[in-house]
Amino acid sequence: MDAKRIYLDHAATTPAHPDVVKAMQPYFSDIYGNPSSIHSFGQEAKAALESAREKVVVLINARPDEIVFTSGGTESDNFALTGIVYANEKKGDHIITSKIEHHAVTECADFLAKRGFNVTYLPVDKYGMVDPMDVKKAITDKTVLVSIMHANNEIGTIEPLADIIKIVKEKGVFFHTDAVQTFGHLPIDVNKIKADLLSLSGHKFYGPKGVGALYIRKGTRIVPFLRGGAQESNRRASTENVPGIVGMGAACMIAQAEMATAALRETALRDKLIRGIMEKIPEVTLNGHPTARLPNNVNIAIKYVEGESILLNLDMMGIAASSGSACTSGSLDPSHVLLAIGVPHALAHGSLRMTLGRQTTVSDIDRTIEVLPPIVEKLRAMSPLKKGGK
Amino acid sequence: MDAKRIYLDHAATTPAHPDVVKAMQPYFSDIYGNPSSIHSFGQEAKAALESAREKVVVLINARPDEIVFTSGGTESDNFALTGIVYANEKKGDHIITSKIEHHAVTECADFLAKRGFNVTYLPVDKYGMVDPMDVKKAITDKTVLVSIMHANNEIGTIEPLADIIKIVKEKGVFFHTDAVQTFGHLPIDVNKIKADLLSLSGHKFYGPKGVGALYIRKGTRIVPFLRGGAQESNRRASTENVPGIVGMGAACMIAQAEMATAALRETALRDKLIRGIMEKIPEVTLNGHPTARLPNNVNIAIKYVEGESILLNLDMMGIAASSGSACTSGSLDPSHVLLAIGVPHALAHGSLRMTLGRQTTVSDIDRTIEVLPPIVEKLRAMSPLKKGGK
Amino acid sequence: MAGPYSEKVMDHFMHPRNVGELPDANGIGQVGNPVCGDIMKMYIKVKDNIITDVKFQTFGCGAAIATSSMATELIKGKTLEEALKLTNKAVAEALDGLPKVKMHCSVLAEEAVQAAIDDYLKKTTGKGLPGFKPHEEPLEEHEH
Amino acid sequence: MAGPYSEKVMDHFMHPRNVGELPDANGIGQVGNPVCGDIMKMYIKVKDNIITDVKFQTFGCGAAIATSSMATELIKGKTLEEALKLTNKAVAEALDGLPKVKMHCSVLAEEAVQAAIDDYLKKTTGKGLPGFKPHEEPLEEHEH
Ligand SMILES: Cc1ncc(COP(=O)(O)O)c(C=O)c1O
Ligand SMILES: Cc1ncc(COP(=O)(O)O)c(C=O)c1O
Repeated sequence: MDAKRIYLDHAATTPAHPDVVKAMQPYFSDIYGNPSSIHSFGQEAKAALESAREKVVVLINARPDEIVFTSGGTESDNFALTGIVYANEKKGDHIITSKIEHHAVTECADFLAKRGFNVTYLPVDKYGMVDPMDVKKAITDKTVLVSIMHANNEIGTIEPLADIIKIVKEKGVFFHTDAVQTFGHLPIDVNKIKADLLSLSGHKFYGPKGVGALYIRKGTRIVPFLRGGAQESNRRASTENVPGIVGMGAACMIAQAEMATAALRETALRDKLIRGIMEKIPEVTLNGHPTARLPNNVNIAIKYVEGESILLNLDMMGIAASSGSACTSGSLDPSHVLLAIGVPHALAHGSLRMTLGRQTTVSDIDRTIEVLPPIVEKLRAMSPLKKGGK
Repeated sequence: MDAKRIYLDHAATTPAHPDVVKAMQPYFSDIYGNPSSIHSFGQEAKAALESAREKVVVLINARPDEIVFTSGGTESDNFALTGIVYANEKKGDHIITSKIEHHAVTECADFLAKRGFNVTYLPVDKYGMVDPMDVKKAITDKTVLVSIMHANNEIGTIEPLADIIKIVKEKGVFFHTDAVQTFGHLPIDVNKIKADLLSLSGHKFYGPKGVGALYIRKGTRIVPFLRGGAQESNRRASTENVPGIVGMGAACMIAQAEMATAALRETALRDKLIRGIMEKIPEVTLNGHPTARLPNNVNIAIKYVEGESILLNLDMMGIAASSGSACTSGSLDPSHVLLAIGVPHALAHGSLRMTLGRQTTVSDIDRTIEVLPPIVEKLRAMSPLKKGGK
Repeated sequence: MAGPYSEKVMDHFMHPRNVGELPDANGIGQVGNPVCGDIMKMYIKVKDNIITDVKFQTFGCGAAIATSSMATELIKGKTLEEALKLTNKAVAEALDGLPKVKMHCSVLAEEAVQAAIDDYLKKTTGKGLPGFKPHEEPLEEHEH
Repeated sequence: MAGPYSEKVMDHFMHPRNVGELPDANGIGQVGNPVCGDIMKMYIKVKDNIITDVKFQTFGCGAAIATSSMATELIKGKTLEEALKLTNKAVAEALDGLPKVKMHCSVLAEEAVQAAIDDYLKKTTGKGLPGFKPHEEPLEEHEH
């Protein structure tokens, strides 16, 4: 309807890169074999699978046999948690994670807690940072896994992973990180930081939806999450999503080439947007860390107004944003992440996330800075919370 | 290399129909929103999702809110079993299934058995049929779920579901069926047969790989398998694979239109292939039921020779077949299904599955009947098992 | 846009009727709280048992704003008895329906009307609306 | 075809050397069983401590047939001592490698050679190969 719509919700999902879509095409109807099949149709598909695996490892300095393909970030997270916990039941029953993890981690941890395991949810500071010393204090001789995300999907805060893992590995405990928001966006070296498990999801870095992977350090015993056939070296059953996996492989190649430049470009746009909003709208605050922050993440608390009503107004103007994690829309609770960093309820409800991407332009940012203030003004005028609101 | 390759492994996977691939295209880079997002990008994607859901239900006479999209048949099976069992722990701890289920059911049942649940594996007769009376006898007041597949993926036997379910529902127990090999191929009416849960997988009926669904009868309490966001009405977390789901929806439409004719056509080709082999090759027997059989399934035991060596020879001649379930290749054990119907080990190792499809022609069948006998003869000549083998 | 809301909801959300404060209101009610994310404040001017004017202020989602707006339209010019008969279902229906997860907003709108009438009755008769108790009490009070 | 097997394996599988029975064999060994899905029968003709002729019959997968074939080539014309030095690794290497799950086939081939020599020694000296015991005993015996 409008001239050009502006998509500022790249943390929710990204469009697949045209080269990704192109790479997938042959694998739907031409090279369609089941990679487990011994015949040529199957072996062609298997070759494509293994080639994609080699593309994934480049981004994190892993080995191909350390990658298990999954259906997305959620499965990778669920797999990591349950797989390590079930494989180490004799060793212990304690998991440590944080209060700001994605629901794919917290809901799974809650489930394990219901089934007799013990879970510690570490607090974070006002920027959303986990304190490595808190991790140290929480580890007991029953701890089998620590899971801390690489960067938060709502407020963009990047966690001090290297410091945390150093402590965790000194205690001989497994470490998992949900890198769904950073894989393909920030450099990661699993051997340098010494992570044992790492989750990633294709659609967050311009790959297809419905495909992801779990990095599992060589030698790590893990109980499969999906059970059935012998695929993925007996670690993940189900016929492989060959086109999706090939697409994700292509997305890895593109990310590897573009990551550094994109991060610089998006950081500049991000800071321009933050500055613009701060200047134009009174009584707003930035949620998350000012600098240890995803290059594309803007999250602001806007006093006196509620998030969805801002979103709907922005949407009418052709701008797509989010008021928290897209996954939890439909829920009435304010974001658990914002509450964990101490944002009061009303402000948590009034928080707006804008996440930029490869296609975001300066003029998109300019337009957003122009469009948002009158929307906020209009909503504040009808807010009973605003003193002297009119 | 050869003129035309012949694909006779449709039970392992099918090529996506060109219309399926076409239907998916807009959802990679154009309509790429996250269906959970409130903005127009998200709502467009959501509309596509719901439209696909309506296409799925047509094939089984269900309601849209009874369908949960998954990553494939394995996840649907795992979800059904664990979801019902965990939701009914207070009621009981006993599951009944059969000895010829797909590994996606048996491996999951084995896992539950390890975690304290009780599993009964019902035997089958020499055709692979479950006796409804055996189900009746096995049900105790602790039984919460009976899971019997609709048709077997290896030997093609179609189970007497209606009779089994009648007994199961009289006892007030939940019934799940793995319909991965029949959905889109045979008519199914969940309300007529009264199944509570039904698994299906896109790539088995000319849809894409990496997407499936679980039918869950309205009102059935189930614990989610993938935990995280609130997608699929809180029943399955993870960003939906929108293009895959749209593709599967398109495949449903095509299946609905073509199912009846295809089944007739494939049955004729199937019987021609069986007859041809029986006439041309001595000492072969048909595995599975002669008539209560998937329209596209041929499974024959060939004495004195081993399956993989037949497959490799067929493959060199451009014919793709399978020696059992593709999922279990890599394993050295002979098929659990063939052992369950009483096929001796050597014969189980020497079984050949050929599964036809929409593109299979009469001349494909003729060529197979021509190519197979000399291969068997050659292999028998080098077999130490063949009496007077030369 | 095939959004979560009907056209009518979007119309009332984008162009809410009767927004603002009512300086000469003789009944003011507030319901909801910041924890649930919706706060509605309803101002009514009652004369001879008739609601001659009404305004609202709402902090909340699209449905909260639209149901407030619709509720004001539905009670304006009505007697108190008629206004008290307004149900949340009627508000939702007048908006061509609401998503299931948003039905609580229509409940808030119904209660906001009742709270305003309760306040008017207390002020004028010293006794509030018999049995009136909104689902959730406001956590904080703001002057207007 | 980028199959599971090397070109050399496929060559020996499609065109196995020394297939068949050896009517004048003076050593015959059979290893494997139908449960595991591989049975190898090896016939050798020994003259003056030299394997002058060798043939095999194999029921089994591609790797089983290829390793049998390669093993016959590697021992033909060799002394018994040389033939006994044949390791499964040597067979696999001569085939440019085998998939990990198929390495057991090369073990079978090594053992088939040993079984045939064991039989020859028993027949000629009354005493078999010292310490020879294949991993798996044949479950059934077929006449030839
Ligand atoms: C940090 C994080 N973890 C996990 C997920 C789940 O990924 P997916 O939706 O691909 O399952 C997401 C996004 O939804 C995420 O942002
Ligand atoms: C009967 C049956 N159930 C389950 C599955 C698993 O389906 P998927 O590979 O899509 O996970 C298959 C096929 O592999 C099957 O044939």
